[in-house]
Amino acid sequence: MIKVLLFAHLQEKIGKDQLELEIIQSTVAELKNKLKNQFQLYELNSVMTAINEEYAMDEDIVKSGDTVAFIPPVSGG
Amino acid sequence: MIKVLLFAHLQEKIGKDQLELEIIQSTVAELKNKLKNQFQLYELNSVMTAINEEYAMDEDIVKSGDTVAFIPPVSGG
Amino acid sequence: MGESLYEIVNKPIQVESLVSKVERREAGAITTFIGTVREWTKGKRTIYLEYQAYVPMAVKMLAKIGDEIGERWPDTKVAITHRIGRLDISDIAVVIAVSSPHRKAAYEANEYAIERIKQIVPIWKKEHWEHGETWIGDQLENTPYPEGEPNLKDVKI
Amino acid sequence: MGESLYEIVNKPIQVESLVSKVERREAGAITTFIGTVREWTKGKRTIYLEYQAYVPMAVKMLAKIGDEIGERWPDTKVAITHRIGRLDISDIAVVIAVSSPHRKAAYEANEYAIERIKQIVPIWKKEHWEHGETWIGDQLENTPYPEGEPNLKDVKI
Repeated sequence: MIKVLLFAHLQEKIGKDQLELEIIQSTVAELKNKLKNQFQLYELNSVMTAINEEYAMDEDIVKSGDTVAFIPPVSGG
Repeated sequence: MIKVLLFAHLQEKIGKDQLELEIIQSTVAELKNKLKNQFQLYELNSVMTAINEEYAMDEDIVKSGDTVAFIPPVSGG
Repeated sequence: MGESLYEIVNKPIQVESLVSKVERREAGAITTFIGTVREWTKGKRTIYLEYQAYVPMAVKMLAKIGDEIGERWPDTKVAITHRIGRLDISDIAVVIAVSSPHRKAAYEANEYAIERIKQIVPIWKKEHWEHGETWIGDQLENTPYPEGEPNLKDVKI
Repeated sequence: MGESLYEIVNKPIQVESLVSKVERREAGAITTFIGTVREWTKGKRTIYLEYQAYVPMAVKMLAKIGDEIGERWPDTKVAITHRIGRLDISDIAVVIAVSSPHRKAAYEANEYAIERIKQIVPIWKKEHWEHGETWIGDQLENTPYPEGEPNLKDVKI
Protein backbone atom coordinates (compact mmCIF):
# COMPACT_ATOMS: atom_id res chain seq x y z
CA MET A 1 0.00 0.00 0.00
CA ILE A 2 1.20 3.49 -0.85
CA LYS A 3 0.08 6.54 1.11
CA VAL A 4 -0.45 9.70 -0.95
CA LEU A 5 -0.55 13.14 0.72
CA LEU A 6 -2.40 16.05 -0.86
CA PHE A 7 -2.03 19.73 -0.05
CA ALA A 8 -3.44 23.13 -0.96
CA HIS A 9 -5.71 23.13 -4.02
CA LEU A 10 -5.13 19.39 -4.65
CA GLN A 11 -6.54 18.62 -1.23
CA GLU A 12 -9.54 20.86 -1.82
CA LYS A 13 -10.25 19.39 -5.24
CA ILE A 14 -10.21 15.78 -4.00
CA GLY A 15 -11.82 16.66 -0.67
CA LYS A 16 -9.26 14.58 1.24
CA ASP A 17 -5.78 15.19 2.56
CA GLN A 18 -4.64 11.64 1.92
CA LEU A 19 -5.31 8.57 -0.18
CA GLU A 20 -4.24 4.97 0.23
CA LEU A 21 -3.49 3.06 -2.96
CA GLU A 22 -3.14 -0.70 -3.26
CA ILE A 23 0.01 -0.59 -5.35
CA ILE A 24 3.09 -2.75 -4.86
CA GLN A 25 5.48 -0.74 -7.03
CA SER A 26 5.26 2.06 -9.58
CA THR A 27 7.20 4.98 -10.97
CA VAL A 28 6.22 8.47 -9.90
CA ALA A 29 5.09 9.16 -13.48
CA GLU A 30 2.80 6.11 -13.53
CA LEU A 31 1.33 7.06 -10.17
CA LYS A 32 0.64 10.59 -11.37
CA ASN A 33 -1.05 9.27 -14.51
CA LYS A 34 -3.23 6.92 -12.53
CA LEU A 35 -4.44 9.75 -10.30
CA LYS A 36 -4.86 12.17 -13.18
CA ASN A 37 -7.23 9.72 -14.86
CA GLN A 38 -9.04 8.63 -11.72
CA PHE A 39 -9.71 12.14 -10.34
CA GLN A 40 -9.24 14.42 -13.38
CA LEU A 41 -6.34 15.81 -11.36
CA TYR A 42 -4.56 17.52 -14.24
CA GLU A 43 -2.86 19.85 -11.77
CA LEU A 44 -0.43 16.97 -11.21
CA ASN A 45 1.35 18.08 -14.38
CA SER A 46 2.81 21.02 -12.53
CA VAL A 47 3.63 19.71 -9.09
CA MET A 48 6.75 18.22 -7.65
CA THR A 49 6.74 14.91 -5.84
CA ALA A 50 8.33 13.83 -2.59
CA ILE A 51 8.88 10.20 -1.57
CA ASN A 52 9.27 9.80 2.18
CA GLU A 53 9.87 13.54 2.60
CA GLU A 54 12.57 13.84 -0.07
CA TYR A 55 12.03 15.41 -3.48
CA ALA A 56 11.88 12.80 -6.25
CA MET A 57 11.88 12.63 -10.03
CA ASP A 58 9.25 11.22 -12.37
CA GLU A 59 11.45 8.16 -13.02
CA ASP A 60 11.89 7.33 -9.33
CA ILE A 61 10.31 4.16 -7.94
CA VAL A 62 7.59 4.15 -5.30
CA LYS A 63 7.11 0.95 -3.32
CA SER A 64 4.49 -0.33 -0.93
CA GLY A 65 5.05 1.30 2.47
CA ASP A 66 6.27 4.58 0.98
CA THR A 67 4.59 7.92 1.54
CA VAL A 68 4.25 10.03 -1.58
CA ALA A 69 3.44 13.73 -1.33
CA PHE A 70 2.51 15.97 -4.21
CA ILE A 71 4.04 19.39 -3.71
CA PRO A 72 2.32 22.23 -5.57
CA PRO A 73 4.40 25.35 -6.17
CA VAL A 74 5.33 26.46 -2.67
CA SER A 75 4.44 29.90 -1.34
CA GLY A 76 5.81 30.12 2.18
CA GLY A 77 7.81 33.00 3.56
CA MET B 1 33.03 82.34 24.65
CA ILE B 2 33.30 79.07 22.79
CA LYS B 3 32.43 75.74 24.39
CA VAL B 4 34.64 72.81 23.36
CA LEU B 5 33.50 69.21 23.91
CA LEU B 6 36.00 66.39 24.25
CA PHE B 7 35.34 62.65 23.92
CA ALA B 8 37.07 59.30 24.22
CA HIS B 9 40.87 59.49 24.50
CA LEU B 10 40.86 63.31 24.14
CA GLN B 11 38.68 63.57 27.21
CA GLU B 12 40.93 61.21 29.17
CA LYS B 13 44.11 63.01 28.15
CA ILE B 14 42.83 66.44 29.21
CA GLY B 15 40.95 65.08 32.21
CA LYS B 16 37.83 67.09 31.32
CA ASP B 17 34.88 66.58 29.02
CA GLN B 18 34.59 70.25 28.14
CA LEU B 19 36.54 73.49 27.99
CA GLU B 20 35.40 77.09 27.74
CA LEU B 21 37.58 79.39 25.68
CA GLU B 22 37.43 83.19 25.68
CA ILE B 23 37.49 83.53 21.92
CA ILE B 24 35.30 85.82 19.82
CA GLN B 25 35.96 84.26 16.44
CA SER B 26 38.38 81.78 14.94
CA THR B 27 38.70 79.19 12.22
CA VAL B 28 38.53 75.53 13.20
CA ALA B 29 42.20 75.19 12.17
CA GLU B 30 43.29 78.06 14.42
CA LEU B 31 41.31 76.62 17.31
CA LYS B 32 42.91 73.21 16.85
CA ASN B 33 46.39 74.76 16.76
CA LYS B 34 45.74 76.71 19.91
CA LEU B 35 44.67 73.56 21.78
CA LYS B 36 47.47 71.48 20.31
CA ASN B 37 50.01 73.93 21.71
CA GLN B 38 48.28 74.51 25.02
CA PHE B 39 47.68 70.83 25.88
CA GLN B 40 50.13 68.96 23.60
CA LEU B 41 46.95 67.55 22.06
CA TYR B 42 48.54 66.32 18.83
CA GLU B 43 45.66 63.84 18.43
CA LEU B 44 43.71 66.81 17.04
CA ASN B 45 45.51 66.20 13.74
CA SER B 46 43.33 63.17 13.12
CA VAL B 47 39.92 64.14 14.41
CA MET B 48 36.94 65.67 12.73
CA THR B 49 35.21 68.73 14.08
CA ALA B 50 31.56 69.54 14.61
CA ILE B 51 30.19 73.05 15.11
CA ASN B 52 26.79 73.04 16.81
CA GLU B 53 26.34 69.32 16.07
CA GLU B 54 27.15 69.53 12.36
CA TYR B 55 30.41 68.35 10.82
CA ALA B 56 32.66 71.25 9.83
CA MET B 57 35.85 71.83 7.85
CA ASP B 58 39.15 73.34 9.01
CA GLU B 59 38.33 76.60 7.18
CA ASP B 60 34.94 77.02 8.85
CA ILE B 61 34.44 79.87 11.31
CA VAL B 62 33.65 79.39 15.00
CA LYS B 63 32.07 82.29 16.83
CA SER B 64 31.37 83.09 20.44
CA GLY B 65 28.32 81.13 21.57
CA ASP B 66 29.11 78.13 19.36
CA THR B 67 29.73 74.64 20.66
CA VAL B 68 32.66 72.88 19.04
CA ALA B 69 33.10 69.13 19.39
CA PHE B 70 36.18 67.20 18.38
CA ILE B 71 35.13 63.85 16.95
CA PRO B 72 37.80 61.14 17.05
CA PRO B 73 37.37 58.28 14.60
CA VAL B 74 34.00 56.82 15.54
CA SER B 75 33.58 53.20 16.56
CA GLY B 76 29.89 52.65 17.24
CA GLY B 77 27.82 49.79 15.93
CA MET C 1 19.55 22.62 25.06
CA GLY C 2 17.00 20.54 23.27
CA GLU C 3 15.45 23.58 21.61
CA SER C 4 14.99 23.18 17.91
CA LEU C 5 16.51 25.55 15.37
CA TYR C 6 13.91 24.75 12.70
CA GLU C 7 10.24 24.83 13.57
CA ILE C 8 6.78 24.95 12.08
CA VAL C 9 4.36 26.33 14.68
CA ASN C 10 0.71 27.32 14.83
CA LYS C 11 1.06 30.05 17.42
CA PRO C 12 2.51 33.58 17.28
CA ILE C 13 6.28 33.72 16.82
CA GLN C 14 8.41 35.70 19.28
CA VAL C 15 11.34 37.38 17.53
CA GLU C 16 13.42 37.47 20.73
CA SER C 17 13.23 33.71 21.09
CA LEU C 18 14.77 33.19 17.66
CA VAL C 19 17.46 35.73 18.48
CA SER C 20 18.36 33.91 21.68
CA LYS C 21 18.64 30.60 19.81
CA VAL C 22 21.49 31.97 17.69
CA GLU C 23 23.25 34.17 20.27
CA ARG C 24 26.86 33.16 20.90
CA ARG C 25 29.74 34.82 22.72
CA GLU C 26 31.81 34.75 19.53
CA ALA C 27 29.07 36.33 17.38
CA GLY C 28 29.00 40.11 17.09
CA ALA C 29 26.24 40.33 14.49
CA ILE C 30 22.73 38.91 14.37
CA THR C 31 20.34 39.60 11.51
CA THR C 32 16.68 38.74 11.52
CA PHE C 33 14.15 38.64 8.73
CA ILE C 34 10.53 38.95 9.78
CA GLY C 35 7.94 38.19 7.14
CA THR C 36 4.56 39.69 7.97
CA VAL C 37 1.14 39.55 6.35
CA ARG C 38 0.80 42.53 4.03
CA GLU C 39 -2.60 44.11 3.55
CA TRP C 40 -2.17 45.26 -0.03
CA THR C 41 -0.63 43.35 -2.93
CA LYS C 42 -0.76 45.07 -6.31
CA GLY C 43 -3.91 46.95 -5.41
CA LYS C 44 -5.74 43.92 -3.99
CA ARG C 45 -6.69 43.89 -0.35
CA THR C 46 -6.00 40.83 1.78
CA ILE C 47 -8.35 40.12 4.69
CA TYR C 48 -6.39 37.22 6.15
CA LEU C 49 -4.15 34.33 5.12
CA GLU C 50 -4.06 30.64 5.75
CA TYR C 51 -0.77 28.77 5.67
CA GLN C 52 -0.61 25.02 5.30
CA ALA C 53 2.55 22.90 5.49
CA TYR C 54 3.71 19.36 4.98
CA VAL C 55 5.14 19.70 8.45
CA PRO C 56 7.79 16.96 8.79
CA MET C 57 9.18 17.61 5.34
CA ALA C 58 9.07 21.38 5.86
CA VAL C 59 11.16 21.03 9.03
CA LYS C 60 13.60 18.81 7.11
CA MET C 61 13.89 21.36 4.31
CA LEU C 62 14.48 24.20 6.78
CA ALA C 63 17.30 22.13 8.27
CA LYS C 64 18.65 21.51 4.78
CA ILE C 65 18.75 25.28 4.20
CA GLY C 66 20.65 25.58 7.47
CA ASP C 67 23.14 22.98 6.24
CA GLU C 68 23.61 24.80 2.96
CA ILE C 69 24.28 28.01 4.86
CA GLY C 70 26.77 26.24 7.11
CA GLU C 71 28.74 25.23 4.04
CA ARG C 72 28.70 28.65 2.40
CA TRP C 73 29.15 30.77 5.52
CA PRO C 74 30.94 28.46 7.95
CA ASP C 75 30.87 30.61 11.10
CA THR C 76 27.14 31.32 11.09
CA LYS C 77 24.34 29.86 13.18
CA VAL C 78 20.77 29.84 11.83
CA ALA C 79 17.28 29.46 13.32
CA ILE C 80 14.05 29.55 11.31
CA THR C 81 10.44 29.36 12.49
CA HIS C 82 7.44 29.44 10.14
CA ARG C 83 3.91 29.80 11.40
CA ILE C 84 0.93 28.02 9.83
CA GLY C 85 -2.84 28.31 10.23
CA ARG C 86 -4.80 31.55 10.04
CA LEU C 87 -2.81 34.78 10.08
CA ASP C 88 -4.22 38.29 10.13
CA ILE C 89 -2.73 41.48 8.69
CA SER C 90 0.65 42.32 10.31
CA ASP C 91 0.96 38.87 11.92
CA ILE C 92 4.40 37.33 11.62
CA ALA C 93 4.54 34.38 9.21
CA VAL C 94 8.26 33.62 9.34
CA VAL C 95 11.32 34.65 11.30
CA ILE C 96 14.88 33.88 10.22
CA ALA C 97 17.75 34.66 12.61
CA VAL C 98 21.42 34.35 11.69
CA SER C 99 24.38 35.06 13.95
CA SER C 100 27.95 35.49 12.76
CA PRO C 101 31.20 36.96 14.05
CA HIS C 102 30.98 39.54 11.25
CA ARG C 103 28.00 41.30 9.79
CA LYS C 104 28.44 40.69 6.06
CA ALA C 105 27.86 36.95 6.39
CA ALA C 106 24.88 37.53 8.68
CA TYR C 107 23.12 39.60 6.00
CA GLU C 108 24.04 37.34 3.09
CA ALA C 109 23.10 34.09 4.81
CA ASN C 110 19.81 35.54 5.98
CA GLU C 111 18.79 36.66 2.51
CA TYR C 112 19.84 33.28 1.11
CA ALA C 113 17.55 31.57 3.64
CA ILE C 114 14.40 33.44 2.62
CA GLU C 115 15.09 32.85 -1.08
CA ARG C 116 15.50 29.12 -0.45
CA ILE C 117 12.36 28.96 1.70
CA LYS C 118 10.42 30.28 -1.26
CA GLN C 119 11.92 27.55 -3.46
CA ILE C 120 11.98 24.30 -1.51
CA VAL C 121 9.98 24.37 1.72
CA PRO C 122 6.56 22.73 1.34
CA ILE C 123 4.39 25.51 2.73
CA TRP C 124 1.40 26.99 0.93
CA LYS C 125 -0.40 30.25 1.41
CA LYS C 126 -4.09 30.80 0.75
CA GLU C 127 -5.00 34.45 0.32
CA HIS C 128 -8.45 35.48 1.46
CA TRP C 129 -9.08 38.64 -0.53
CA GLU C 130 -11.95 41.05 -0.18
CA HIS C 131 -13.66 39.11 -2.97
CA GLY C 132 -12.67 35.45 -3.05
CA GLU C 133 -9.76 33.27 -2.11
CA THR C 134 -6.76 31.70 -3.84
CA TRP C 135 -4.03 29.23 -3.10
CA ILE C 136 -0.97 31.23 -4.04
CA GLY C 137 1.32 29.40 -6.41
CA ASP C 138 -1.38 27.91 -8.64
CA GLN C 139 -2.64 31.22 -9.98
CA LEU C 140 -1.30 34.29 -11.69
CA GLU C 141 -0.99 35.85 -8.24
CA ASN C 142 2.50 34.41 -8.14
CA THR C 143 4.87 32.60 -10.46
CA PRO C 144 7.22 30.62 -8.31
CA TYR C 145 8.13 28.43 -11.29
CA PRO C 146 9.11 30.85 -14.04
CA GLU C 147 9.46 28.05 -16.56
CA GLY C 148 5.98 26.80 -15.78
CA GLU C 149 7.40 23.62 -14.30
CA PRO C 150 8.88 22.84 -10.95
CA ASN C 151 12.61 23.09 -11.20
CA LEU C 152 14.39 20.05 -9.87
CA LYS C 153 17.77 21.70 -9.84
CA ASP C 154 16.46 24.01 -7.09
CA VAL C 155 15.68 21.15 -4.75
CA LYS C 156 18.38 18.60 -5.54
CA ILE C 157 21.50 20.41 -4.41
CA MET D 1 2.72 58.30 18.68
CA GLY D 2 5.52 60.39 20.08
CA GLU D 3 7.93 57.46 20.13
CA SER D 4 11.26 58.29 18.63
CA LEU D 5 12.73 56.35 15.72
CA TYR D 6 16.32 57.28 16.59
CA GLU D 7 17.57 56.85 20.12
CA ILE D 8 20.69 56.66 22.25
CA VAL D 9 19.89 54.83 25.50
CA ASN D 10 21.79 53.60 28.53
CA LYS D 11 19.59 50.60 29.27
CA PRO D 12 19.15 47.21 27.54
CA ILE D 13 17.52 47.38 24.10
CA GLN D 14 14.43 45.28 23.35
CA VAL D 15 14.44 44.03 19.77
CA GLU D 16 10.64 43.70 19.70
CA SER D 17 10.19 47.37 20.51
CA LEU D 18 12.23 48.39 17.47
CA VAL D 19 10.26 45.95 15.32
CA SER D 20 6.98 47.41 16.47
CA LYS D 21 8.18 50.95 15.64
CA VAL D 22 8.51 50.04 11.97
CA GLU D 23 5.55 47.67 11.58
CA ARG D 24 3.03 48.82 8.99
CA ARG D 25 0.07 47.13 7.30
CA GLU D 26 1.65 47.74 3.90
CA ALA D 27 5.02 46.25 4.89
CA GLY D 28 5.55 42.54 4.35
CA ALA D 29 9.23 42.45 5.28
CA ILE D 30 11.11 43.64 8.34
CA THR D 31 14.84 43.14 8.76
CA THR D 32 16.74 43.75 11.95
CA PHE D 33 20.44 44.01 12.63
CA ILE D 34 21.52 43.33 16.19
CA GLY D 35 25.08 44.23 17.07
CA THR D 36 26.28 42.42 20.18
CA VAL D 37 29.47 42.52 22.22
CA ARG D 38 31.81 39.82 20.92
CA GLU D 39 34.14 38.08 23.35
CA TRP D 40 37.00 37.38 20.96
CA THR D 41 38.50 39.73 18.38
CA LYS D 42 41.51 38.40 16.48
CA GLY D 43 42.57 36.22 19.38
CA LYS D 44 42.17 38.94 22.03
CA ARG D 45 39.60 38.48 24.75
CA THR D 46 37.22 41.30 25.66
CA ILE D 47 36.00 41.49 29.26
CA TYR D 48 33.53 44.31 28.73
CA LEU D 49 33.02 47.45 26.66
CA GLU D 50 32.21 51.04 27.37
CA TYR D 51 30.40 53.14 24.78
CA GLN D 52 30.39 56.91 24.90
CA ALA D 53 28.42 59.20 22.61
CA TYR D 54 27.98 62.85 21.80
CA VAL D 55 24.30 62.21 22.38
CA PRO D 56 22.42 65.05 20.66
CA MET D 57 24.64 64.91 17.60
CA ALA D 58 24.48 61.11 17.50
CA VAL D 59 20.67 61.23 17.45
CA LYS D 60 20.85 63.83 14.67
CA MET D 61 23.20 61.66 12.63
CA LEU D 62 20.98 58.59 13.08
CA ALA D 63 18.08 60.65 11.76
CA LYS D 64 20.26 61.77 8.85
CA ILE D 65 20.93 58.12 8.00
CA GLY D 66 17.17 57.54 8.09
CA ASP D 67 16.70 60.45 5.67
CA GLU D 68 19.34 59.07 3.31
CA ILE D 69 17.58 55.70 3.36
CA GLY D 70 14.22 57.35 2.66
CA GLU D 71 15.71 58.85 -0.48
CA ARG D 72 17.33 55.66 -1.75
CA TRP D 73 14.59 53.20 -0.73
CA PRO D 74 11.43 55.33 -0.69
CA ASP D 75 8.98 52.81 0.77
CA THR D 76 11.01 51.86 3.83
CA LYS D 77 10.64 52.87 7.48
CA VAL D 78 13.70 52.81 9.76
CA ALA D 79 14.31 52.77 13.52
CA ILE D 80 17.73 52.71 15.17
CA THR D 81 18.66 52.51 18.85
CA HIS D 82 22.25 52.50 20.13
CA ARG D 83 23.12 51.76 23.72
CA ILE D 84 25.92 53.51 25.62
CA GLY D 85 27.63 52.91 28.97
CA ARG D 86 29.04 49.60 30.15
CA LEU D 87 28.16 46.52 28.09
CA ASP D 88 29.09 42.94 28.88
CA ILE D 89 29.70 40.07 26.48
CA SER D 90 26.59 39.28 24.38
CA ASP D 91 24.84 42.51 25.39
CA ILE D 92 23.15 44.31 22.51
CA ALA D 93 24.90 47.53 21.48
CA VAL D 94 22.77 48.51 18.51
CA VAL D 95 19.53 47.47 16.84
CA ILE D 96 18.47 48.60 13.37
CA ALA D 97 14.99 47.74 12.12
CA VAL D 98 13.76 48.40 8.58
CA SER D 99 10.33 47.62 7.19
CA SER D 100 9.45 47.57 3.52
CA PRO D 101 6.72 46.19 1.27
CA HIS D 102 9.36 43.94 -0.33
CA ARG D 103 12.33 42.18 1.21
CA LYS D 104 15.18 43.28 -1.05
CA ALA D 105 14.96 46.90 0.07
CA ALA D 106 14.67 45.84 3.70
CA TYR D 107 18.00 43.99 3.51
CA GLU D 108 19.81 46.65 1.50
CA ALA D 109 18.65 49.60 3.58
CA ASN D 110 19.53 47.80 6.80
CA GLU D 111 23.07 47.05 5.70
CA TYR D 112 23.46 50.62 4.49
CA ALA D 113 22.44 51.87 7.94
CA ILE D 114 25.11 49.91 9.84
CA GLU D 115 27.81 50.99 7.38
CA ARG D 116 26.83 54.64 7.82
CA ILE D 117 26.68 54.34 11.61
CA LYS D 118 30.31 53.25 11.53
CA GLN D 119 31.18 56.31 9.44
CA ILE D 120 29.31 59.30 10.80
CA VAL D 121 27.67 58.71 14.18
CA PRO D 122 29.72 60.14 17.07
CA ILE D 123 29.89 57.07 19.28
CA TRP D 124 33.11 55.61 20.67
CA LYS D 125 33.88 52.19 22.05
CA LYS D 126 36.45 51.47 24.72
CA GLU D 127 37.52 47.84 24.81
CA HIS D 128 38.48 46.46 28.18
CA TRP D 129 40.68 43.51 27.28
CA GLU D 130 42.07 40.89 29.60
CA HIS D 131 45.22 43.02 29.80
CA GLY D 132 44.55 46.72 29.36
CA GLU D 133 42.04 48.96 27.67
CA THR D 134 41.81 50.93 24.43
CA TRP D 135 39.56 53.48 22.81
CA ILE D 136 38.84 51.81 19.50
CA GLY D 137 39.50 54.06 16.56
CA ASP D 138 42.74 55.58 17.83
CA GLN D 139 44.73 52.36 17.76
CA LEU D 140 45.62 49.63 15.34
CA GLU D 141 42.63 47.68 16.68
CA ASN D 142 40.62 49.38 14.00
CA THR D 143 41.20 51.63 11.02
CA PRO D 144 37.99 53.50 10.42
CA TYR D 145 39.86 56.08 8.33
CA PRO D 146 41.76 54.04 5.75
CA GLU D 147 43.52 57.13 4.44
CA GLY D 148 44.73 58.04 7.93
CA GLU D 149 42.52 61.12 7.94
CA PRO D 150 38.87 61.62 8.58
CA ASN D 151 37.07 61.68 5.29
CA LEU D 152 34.80 64.68 4.88
CA LYS D 153 33.06 63.25 1.86
CA ASP D 154 31.58 60.56 4.14
CA VAL D 155 29.86 63.06 6.39
CA LYS D 156 28.92 65.89 4.03
CA ILE D 157 26.41 64.20 1.77
